Amino acid sequence: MIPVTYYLILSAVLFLIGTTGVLIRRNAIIVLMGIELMLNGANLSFVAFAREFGMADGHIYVFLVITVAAAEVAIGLALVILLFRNRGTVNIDEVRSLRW
Amino acid sequence: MTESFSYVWLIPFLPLLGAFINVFCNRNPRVSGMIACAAVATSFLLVLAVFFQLIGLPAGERSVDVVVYSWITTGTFAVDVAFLIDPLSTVMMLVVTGVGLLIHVYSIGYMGKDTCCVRYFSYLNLFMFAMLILVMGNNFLLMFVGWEGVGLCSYLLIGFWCERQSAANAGMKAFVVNRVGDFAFILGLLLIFLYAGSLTYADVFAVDPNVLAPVITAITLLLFIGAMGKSAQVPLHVWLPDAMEGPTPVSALIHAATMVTAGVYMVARCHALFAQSATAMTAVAVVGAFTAIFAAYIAMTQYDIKRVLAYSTVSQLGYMFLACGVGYFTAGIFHLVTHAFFKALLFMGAGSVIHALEHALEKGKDPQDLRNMGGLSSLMPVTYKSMLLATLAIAGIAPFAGFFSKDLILLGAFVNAPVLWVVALATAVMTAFYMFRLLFMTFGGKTRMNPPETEKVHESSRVITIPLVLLAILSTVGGFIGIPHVFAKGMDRFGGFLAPVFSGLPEAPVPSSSVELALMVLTLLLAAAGIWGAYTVYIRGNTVFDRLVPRALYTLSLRKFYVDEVYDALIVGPIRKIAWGFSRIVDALIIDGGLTLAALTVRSVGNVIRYSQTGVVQHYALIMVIGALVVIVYVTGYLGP
Amino acid sequence: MTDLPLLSLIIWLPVLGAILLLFVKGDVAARWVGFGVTALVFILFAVCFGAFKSHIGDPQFVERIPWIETLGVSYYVGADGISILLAGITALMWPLALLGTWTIVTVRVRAYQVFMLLMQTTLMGVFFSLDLFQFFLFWEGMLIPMYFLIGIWGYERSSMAALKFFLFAIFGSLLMLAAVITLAFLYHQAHGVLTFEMAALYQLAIPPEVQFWLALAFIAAFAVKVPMVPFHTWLPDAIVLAVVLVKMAAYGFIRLTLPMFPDALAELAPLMCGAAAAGIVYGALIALAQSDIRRMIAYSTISHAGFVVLGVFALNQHGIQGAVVHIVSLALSTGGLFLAAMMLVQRRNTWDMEAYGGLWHTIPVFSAFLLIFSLASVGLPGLSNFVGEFLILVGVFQQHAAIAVVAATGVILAAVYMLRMYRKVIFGPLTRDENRGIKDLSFRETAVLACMTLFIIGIGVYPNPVLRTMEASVQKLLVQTHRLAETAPAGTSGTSTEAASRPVGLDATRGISQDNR
Amino acid sequence: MNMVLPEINLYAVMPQIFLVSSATVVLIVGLFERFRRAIPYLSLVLLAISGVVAVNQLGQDPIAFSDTSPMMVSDDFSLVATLIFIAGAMLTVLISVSYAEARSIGRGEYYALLIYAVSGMSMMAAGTDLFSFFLGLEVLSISLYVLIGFEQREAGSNEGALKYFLLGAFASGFILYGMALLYGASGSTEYEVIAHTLAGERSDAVNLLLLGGLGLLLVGIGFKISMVPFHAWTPDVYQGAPTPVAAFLSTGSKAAGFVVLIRLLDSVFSGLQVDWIPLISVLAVLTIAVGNVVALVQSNLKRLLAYSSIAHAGYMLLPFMSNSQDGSASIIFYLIVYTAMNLGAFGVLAVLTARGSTCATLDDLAGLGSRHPLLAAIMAVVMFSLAGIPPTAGFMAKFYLFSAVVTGGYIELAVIGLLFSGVSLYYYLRIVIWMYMRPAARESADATGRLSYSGMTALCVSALAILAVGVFPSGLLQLAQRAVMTLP
Repeated sequence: MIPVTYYLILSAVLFLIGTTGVLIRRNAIIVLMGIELMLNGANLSFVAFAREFGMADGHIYVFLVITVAAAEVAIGLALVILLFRNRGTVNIDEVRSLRW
Repeated sequence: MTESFSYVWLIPFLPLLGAFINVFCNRNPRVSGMIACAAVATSFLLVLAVFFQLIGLPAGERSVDVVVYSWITTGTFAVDVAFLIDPLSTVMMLVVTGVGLLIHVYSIGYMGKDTCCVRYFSYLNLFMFAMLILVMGNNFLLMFVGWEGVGLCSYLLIGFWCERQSAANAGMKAFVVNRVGDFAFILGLLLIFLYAGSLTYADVFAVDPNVLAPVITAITLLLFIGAMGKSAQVPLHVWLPDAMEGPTPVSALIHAATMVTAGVYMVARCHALFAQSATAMTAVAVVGAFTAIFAAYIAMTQYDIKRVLAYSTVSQLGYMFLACGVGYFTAGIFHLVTHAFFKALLFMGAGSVIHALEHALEKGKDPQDLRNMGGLSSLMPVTYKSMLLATLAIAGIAPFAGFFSKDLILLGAFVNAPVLWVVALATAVMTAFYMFRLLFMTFGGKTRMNPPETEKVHESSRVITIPLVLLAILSTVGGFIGIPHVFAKGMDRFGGFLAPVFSGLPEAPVPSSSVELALMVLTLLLAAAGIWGAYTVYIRGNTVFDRLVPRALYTLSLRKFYVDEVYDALIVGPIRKIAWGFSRIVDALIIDGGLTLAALTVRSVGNVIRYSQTGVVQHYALIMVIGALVVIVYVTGYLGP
Repeated sequence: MTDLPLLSLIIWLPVLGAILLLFVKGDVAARWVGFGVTALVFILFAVCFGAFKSHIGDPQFVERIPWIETLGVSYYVGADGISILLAGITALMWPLALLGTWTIVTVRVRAYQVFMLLMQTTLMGVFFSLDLFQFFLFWEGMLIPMYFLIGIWGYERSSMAALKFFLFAIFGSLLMLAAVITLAFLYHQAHGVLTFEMAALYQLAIPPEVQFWLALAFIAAFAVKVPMVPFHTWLPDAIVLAVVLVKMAAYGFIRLTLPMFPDALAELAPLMCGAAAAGIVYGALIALAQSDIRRMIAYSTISHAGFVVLGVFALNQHGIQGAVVHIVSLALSTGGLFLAAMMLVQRRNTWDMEAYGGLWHTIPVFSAFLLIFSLASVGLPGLSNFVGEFLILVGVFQQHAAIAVVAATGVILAAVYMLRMYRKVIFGPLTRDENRGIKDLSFRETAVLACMTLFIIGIGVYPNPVLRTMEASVQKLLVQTHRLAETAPAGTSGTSTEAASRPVGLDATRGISQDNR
Repeated sequence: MNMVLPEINLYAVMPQIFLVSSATVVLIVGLFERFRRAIPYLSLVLLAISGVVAVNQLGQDPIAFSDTSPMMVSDDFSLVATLIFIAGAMLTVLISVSYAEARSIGRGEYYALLIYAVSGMSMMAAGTDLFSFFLGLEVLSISLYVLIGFEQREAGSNEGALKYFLLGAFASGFILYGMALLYGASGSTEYEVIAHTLAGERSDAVNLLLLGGLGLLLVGIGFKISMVPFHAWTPDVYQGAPTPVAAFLSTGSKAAGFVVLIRLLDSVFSGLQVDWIPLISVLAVLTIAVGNVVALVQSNLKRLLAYSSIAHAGYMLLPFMSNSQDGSASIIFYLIVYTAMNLGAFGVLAVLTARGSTCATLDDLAGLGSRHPLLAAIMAVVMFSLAGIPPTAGFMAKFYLFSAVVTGGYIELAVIGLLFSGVSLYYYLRIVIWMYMRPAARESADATGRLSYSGMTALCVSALAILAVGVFPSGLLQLAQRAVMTLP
C-alpha cells in the first residue's frame, strides 16, 4: 500500500501549483481555478491524514470545504462578470485604478 | 540705640514719595519742581539731624544698623533691608542730599521751561532715592539695589531727550557698560556669600582673614571691576563722556557729584577687604593713577565744554582711587567731597553758559563748543566768578578745597608709591592746564561771537545763580574741614570724623613735616606752571606749544585714543556677528533645518513604500507568498535536536 | 481649614464654565463669562491660599477618590508650597490674560474662551496632582487646548507652528509615558501592588543605571517644554504659550525628576546645569539679532528658562526657591511684555521693531509699562526677576562656580537686547506718520498691566512671603532627594560631599539639617 | 461501523443562532419593497436582541456546544467578542442608512449580509475547533466579498471586491492547508487536542507539521488583521468599498482576526512561544512602521485611515509578546475602543460623502469646523483619540496596552511603538488643522447641508463613548479582564 507521505507530497505539489497559478496567470477565472487547486491540495492531505488515523472527521471536513469552495466560486464568478461589465476585461493586471 | 535712629528710613523714602507724587498726582510743571525740592530738602534736614546725633555719640559707638524689614530669606541666605549709619555713610548722605538739593533748585531754573519737566523731576527724585539706598544700605545686596537703581536713573536721564538718537544711544551705552561692571560685582557678591556666609558688611568684615584668604584677591578685584564700571575708570570709562547728552544738571548731579563716586565709596566701604589683598590695592592704585593721567591728557584738547568736564571728572575719580589704592581712604573720601563741590559747580556754571548761549547763538552753532565762546566774563559775571573759584579749587591752588584733598592724595602716593606720585603730579599739571584752558576759552580773551549774538547773552536767573554762589563758597572754604597736621595739629576734623571707620587699617607712615611742606610747594608751583601755560596759549595766543608738541600726540588726545573705535571693532562688532551667525546659521539652518531634514526623510520613505503599492493584485499576492515563505522558513527553522 | 473640596473646585470650575459657554450667545457675553469664571477661580484660590499653612511641607487640602482601581489609579490632589505658588500665578494670570486680550481676540471668541478655560483646568490639574498617572493625564490633555490656541489664534504660520509644537511636545511626553509605566511596573515588582502615587514612587529604590534612563525620559519631556536648546525651535512660532509651558515644565522637573532619581541626578545635574547655562547665552545672543519683537521675546524666554532650569538642578534650597520665584516673575514680566507687545501690535499690526520708534511722547503710559517689564526681565534689583536670578546664581555658584559665571553673562546680554528693543521701539525720533496716530492704553489695558506691575514690584521689594510659603516644602523635597542619594552607593548629590571641603560650608543640606532637628 | 451521535447543547450557540436567523429574517423582509425603509431599524432591533441574548450568558461557566468534541463554546471571551461585533454592526447600520439611501444600495441583502458577517465573526470567536473557526471565517469573508462589491456601478467598489476576494480566498487556502498540517500532527482539529499534543512528547515530523501549520495559520490571520507583509490589500479595498463597509471591515473583521489570534497564540500555541515571539515582534514593529510612515504621505482620507488601521493592528500585536492575562485583556480593551474610534472616523466620512465621490480627501474637510461644527468636533475627538491624547479613550487603551507590553519585559518594543504613535500625530492632527485652520477651498464633497440623523446619532454615540471611556475606563477594563479570565 502507498505510504501517506506520497499523498502529502502530492498535495503539497498541488498547493504549490495552485499558488503559482494565482501568481502568474492574468485571467481572473484561471486565477480562481488556481485558488481552487490550492484548496483541493489541502483537502487531499486532509483525506490522507484521515485515512492514516482511520478516522471519519477528516472526510467530513473535506465535504465541508468543498461546499465552502463552491460558495466562494459562485461569488467569485459573479464578481468577475461584474468586472467584465464594468471594464470589458477579465485581466486582473489591468484592474489597477485603486493604488498608491 | 537703634530706636533713636529709627527715622532714617524716611531719608531715602521721601524722595521716592516725591517721585511718586510727581508721577501720579501732579500734572503741573511749576509745582513738580517744588515737590521735588521739598522732598530732597526734608531728607537733607533729616541727614543733618542724623549727623549731629552721630556727633553726639562717643566715637566708638558711631556705627548703627537700622533694620527696616527682612528682605530675602532662604535657608542660610538672609538679607535685610537695613541701613548702616556711620561717619562714612553720613558723609555720603550729606554730600548726596546737600549737593543734590542745590542741583534740584538749579534744575527749576534750568529745566522749568521743558515740556516734560514733571518726568524730569520724578527721575531726579528717583535717583536721589536710589543713591541714598546705595550709600545707606548695610549689606552688599542692598547696595547693589541702589547701584543698579542709580544706573537706571542715569540711563533714563541721559536719554531724557530720547527723541535725539544720540541721547538714546548714549543712555544705552551707559547702562550696558555699567552692566559689564555689575557682572563682576555680582560674581564678587557670590564669592563673598560663598565664603563669608553673609552679605552684611558687619559680618563679612568680621570674618577671619584666613577663611577669605584663598579668594580675597578675586573678591576684591571683582568688586573693583564693578567700581570701575560705575566710576568710569579706564577701560570702562567710555560711557561717561557720552553721558553728557543728558541735561546739564544731570551731569552735575549724577556724572560729577554723586553716582560716579559710588565706586570710590564702595571701595572705601570695603577697605577691610581690600586691605587684605596687596594685589588688589596695587591694582586700584595703578588703575586710578593711569585713569587720572589718561583722562587728563584727553581733556586737554576737547572743545565741547561738557566733555572737558567729563574727562576731568574721570581723571579726578582716578585720583580718588589712587588714594584708596595707597591706603589713604580718608583722602579718597575727602577728595570725593571737595570734588563734589567744585565739579558740580563747574557743570552748573557750564550749564548756565550753555543755557545763555542756546538762546543767543544762531542756528547750527553748537552752544557747547568752546570755540563759539570767549569773553563772557563781562556778560555773565556771577557765573564767571563762581567758575573761577571752582577752577582754582580743582587746579589745587591753596587754600581752595581741592588743594587740601589733592595734597593729601599726593602725599599718600609719595609715601607708598613714588612712581604713581610722579604720575599724579603730572596729572596735577595737566589738570591746571586744561581747566584754565576751559576757563580762558569761555570767559577770557575777546568773544568769538558776532555782535547780534552777544547782545542776547545775559546772566542767568537767580534760581540758577544762587546755587552757583553757594557751591562757590563751599569749594572755597570746603577744604578747611580737613586741614593737615603740618599747619595745625588736630584741625583735621574730617579725618577725625572718619577715623573710627578706618580704624582697622595699619597706620600709614607719615613723612617729616618739612618734606610734606616741600611737596605742597612743589605741587603749587607745578599747578601755577599749568595755569601759566594755559594763559600763554589761550590769552596771549602764543603758539609755542603747537611747535613743540608733535601732531600725533595732539590727534591722539583729540580722538580720545580711539578707544570707542577699538571697542566697536573688537567687541561690539564681533558680538553682533556672532549673534547673527547663531540666529541665522546655528538656529535656523542647523537645528531647524536638521529637523526639517529628518521630517523629509521620513516622508520620502513613506512615499517609496506608498508608490510600491502598484494596485496589481498579483503583486500583492506575491508579497504575501514571500512573506509566507519567510514565516514558514523562520518558524520551522527551529527544529528540535 | 474649610471642608470644601477647594482644589477640586479650582481645577474643575473652568470646565463648568466652558460647558456653560457652549450655551452662551454673542462675543461680549462669552468674554464676560470667561472672565467671570477665571475671576471666581482666583477668589477661590485666594481662599485656599489664606487657609494654607506655610510651615507644613506636606501637601494640604488633600482629596483622594479611587478612580481606576484596575490600574491602581486614584483621583488624588493636594497642594504644597511649590504647587500652590505656581497655581497662584496661574490663577492670577488667567483673568488678566483674558482681560488683556479682550479686544485683541476677535475671531471665534467663544471658542477662545472655552480653550483658555480648559487650559487653566489642565494647568491646575498638573500642579495639584499627587498621582503620577493623573499628572500625566493633565499634562497631555493640556496639549489639546494649547494646540487650538496656537493654531487658531496664533500669528502667521500658526497652524504649522501648532503642529510643530505638538510633535515636539508629544515625543517628549511619550518617552515620559514609557518611563511612567516602567516606574509603576518596577514598583509593582518591588511591592506587589500597582500604584502611581507619587509619594510612594519617591520611596522606590531604583538601580542607578535604570534611573539614568528613566530620568532621561522625564527630562526629555520637560526639556522640550521649558524649552531647552536645542528643543526650542517650536517656541518662536508658538510664543503665545511660552510662559505657561515654562511653568509646567519646571514644575515637572522639581516635582518628579528631582526626588525620583537622585543617583541619576548625580551624573545628570551638572550636565543639565551646563546645558541650561549654554541655553541662557544662546537664547540671549539670538534675541540680540532679532528685529521681530515676538521672536525677540521668545528667545529671551528661552534665556530666562535657562535660569529656571539652572536653579532647579543646583539641587539646593537657594537654587530651587530662586527657580520658583523666577518662574513666578517670568509669568509676570515676560507675560506682561508679551501682552503689552500684543496691545501695540493690535494698534499698528506689525511685529517689526523698525516699524516703530519715537513712541515715547505719543503713548507715554504704554512706554512706561513697557519700560518696567523690560527692566524686570533685565533683572533690575527691586523688581521680581532679580530675586529669582540672584538666588539661582547663589545656588548654582555653590555647586558649579564656572557655570554660574557663564550664566551671569546672560545678565549683560539681557540688558543689551532688551534696551536695544526699547530704544528701537520707544526712543529715537518719530519717523513714520502711521505712528503718530497711535492711541495710548485704554483704562482696561492700563488696569491689567498695572496689576502685573504691582506684583512685579511687590515681589521685588518684599519676596519673603513667597519664599516662606515654599520653604518647608522645598526643604522636604531636598531631604527626599538627598536622603535617597545617601542611601544609594553612587550617591554624590553634590552639596553633601562638597560641603565638607567648603570653608564656611554653605551647603544646601545645612538648611535642611536645621529643619530636621 | 456504528457512530454515537454526540450530545449537543444548543444553548451554547444561542447568540450565533439568533444572529443567523435574524439575518435571514432581514433577508426575507427585504424582499418586500414596502418595508424597505424599515429594514435598517429592523436589523438594529434584531441585532440588539441577539446582543441581549449574549449579555444573558455573560458571567457563567463556559458551556460547550457538545461534550464529545466541543466545536464551539460560549464563554465570557466569546460573548464579549460577540458583543463588540454586534455593537460595531449596529453603528455600521446607523451610518449606512443615509449612505445606502443616497446610493440606492439600501436593499435588504445589504443589512442581511452585514448580520451574516457578524454571525460569522462570532462563530470565529466562539470556535474551539479549527473547523468552526474556518466556517466562521468563510461566512464572514463571503459576506464581506459581496458587501464590498455592493455598489455594482462603482468600478472602484467592484475592483476592491475582486481584490479582496482573490486575496482572501488565497489566504483561506493557506489557512486550510495549515489546518490540514495541524490535523495531521495531532489527529484532530480541536484546540485542546492540539495544545495537548504540543505539551506532550513529540517527534520531529510532528513538530515540523505543527510549526508549518502555525506558520500558515499566521499568514491567513495576518491577512485578516492586515499585518505586514499581508497588508497590501487594505488601502485599496478600503478605498473601493462603500464607506460604511470599509468602517465595518476595519473594525469587525480585524477584531475577529485578533480574537482568534488571542485564542490561538495565548492558549493553543503558547507552547511554541520561543518560535513565534521573535517573529511576531518583528512583524508587529514592521506593521507599526509601515502603517504610520505611509499614512504620513496620504491625502486620500480612506487610504490614510486604512494605513492608520494597519498601524493600530501593529500596536495590538505587541501585547502577544507578554503573553499574559493582562496582555490579552489589553487587546480586548483596545479592540473595544478602536471599534468606536474607527467607526467614528469612517462614519464622519460616510456622512460627509453620502453623495459625491466615495473617497474624500483632506480638502473636503477644509473649513468643516465652520460648516458643520458638530461633525468637525466629533472628528476632532476621534482624531485625538486615535492619536492617544487624554482625556480620550484612545489614550487609556494605549496606556493599558503599552503597560502590558512593559510588564511583559519588552520595554524597547513599547518605546518603539510609542515613538511611532508620536509620528502618527502628524497625520491625525493634519486632519484637525484642515478642519479648523483652513478655509473651505472649493464647494466640497457634501452637497447636502443637512446630515442624516441616524448617522449623527451613531457618531455622537461613539464620540461620547470615547470621552466617557477616556475618563472612566474602569468598567470596560474590568469587562476586558473578565473576558480573558475564562481562557484556558
